[in-house]
Amino acid sequence: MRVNILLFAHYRELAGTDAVALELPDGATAADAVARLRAAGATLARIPAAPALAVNEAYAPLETALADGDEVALLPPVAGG
Amino acid sequence: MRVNILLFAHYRELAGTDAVALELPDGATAADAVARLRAAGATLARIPAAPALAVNEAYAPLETALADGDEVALLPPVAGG
Amino acid sequence: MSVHSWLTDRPLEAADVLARVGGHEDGAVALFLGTVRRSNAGREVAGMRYDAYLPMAERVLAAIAAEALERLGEGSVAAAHRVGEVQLGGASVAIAAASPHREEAFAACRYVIEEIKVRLPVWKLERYTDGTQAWLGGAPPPAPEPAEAAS
Amino acid sequence: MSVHSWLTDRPLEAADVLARVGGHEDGAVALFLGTVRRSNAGREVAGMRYDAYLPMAERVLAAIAAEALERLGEGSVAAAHRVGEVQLGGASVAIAAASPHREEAFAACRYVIEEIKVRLPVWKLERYTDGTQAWLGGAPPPAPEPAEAAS
Repeated sequence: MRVNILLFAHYRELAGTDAVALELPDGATAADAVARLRAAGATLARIPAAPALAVNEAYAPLETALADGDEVALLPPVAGG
Repeated sequence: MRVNILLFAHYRELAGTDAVALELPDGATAADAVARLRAAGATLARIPAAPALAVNEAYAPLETALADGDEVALLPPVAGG
Repeated sequence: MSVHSWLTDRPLEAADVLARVGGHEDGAVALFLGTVRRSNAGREVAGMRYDAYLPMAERVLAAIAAEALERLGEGSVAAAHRVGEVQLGGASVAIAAASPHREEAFAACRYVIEEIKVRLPVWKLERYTDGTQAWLGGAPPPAPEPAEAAS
Repeated sequence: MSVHSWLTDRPLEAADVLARVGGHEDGAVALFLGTVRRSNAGREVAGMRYDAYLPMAERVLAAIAAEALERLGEGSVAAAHRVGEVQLGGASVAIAAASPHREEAFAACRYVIEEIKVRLPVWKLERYTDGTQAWLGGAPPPAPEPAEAAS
């Protein structure tokens, strides 16, 4: 399956991009997507292993099972207000 | 001595006026001024015997000794805001 | 640090107090508006008339605002209260506080409105849609503080 | 009862949220403005850039405002948050709540700003007068609620 990873703020700078498409095996979780992304480059490895994340625009735990077409956003600590 | 009594809101309606000048003996207190005023008419007697009051624009207790020229304001329960 | 307070017989807007607080050192602004509402104790309100013991009310409001600023420590406070006729929906009181920190800004606004309710020599004559009117019962009189008592 | 929330890349004013709350049944309006301040952790700030995960931020802000209104019971809530560049002194967030009672109006404003700080997917890039900039450390990630977790 194919999922779209969105990156924001500091993580976006580490990735050098705001989105990455990943091909993952069926049954993959959000944690698997994060691990795959962190393995893809030295600066990407500086993204935390367990970041806050959202799946399809809602906060979701790392163990969330992904489905084809899911949008997974890696969220640095939020700083609104 | 002569003091000026100011009346507000409900008390003003009871008095039918917003100010009354009173001649009081030396040594009179604010309580004496209130008693004198309440004795001056049937509707005036409906002013409480121990109203909140201000002497010269500051809250003051009933036992405050008055001086010639003092301004004594009889204050119904306040209702600002 | 600045403090402004006043009573006015003109319509009062949030912008009047907001314009008098806040600076580049502040990160938070809190505002409170009290407005005349339609129903009170089951009766339909058309408007309100505010009477004040004006020179004393100016002193007391200035004292309250200064106390709020003192508690705030840094920042600014502005407080304004209406006298005269206020229509339904109109503001009777407007309070703004600016501070580097939001908790303090909220607390300053709260302090000013709570103190106004118990100390400000202002009275309201509520006017009803049936043409009657009544002076509203208010807060019990404050116990005079020694510092405030006349000599 | 009404609730409004939005993110905007245009300058934000108190009047924008105040215009969306309050009615003749309300007697109290509370407002909170967060503004960009000059100094933070000893550094001199020139401005701030707010980035957002926009569609999610719109959902989360709407949820926060709806929760505030639910707690309010009656009245109205409006909440707006900036994205993009905000100059020194400019508002990054504006929240207004109207209620028949002042405690509830203050509490609703407090609820919205506190929840924004921990839940709203927005980040700020602080720009300093020396030309440098830094992403501000923010709140720890919220624990996902069961109702919010993706299936």
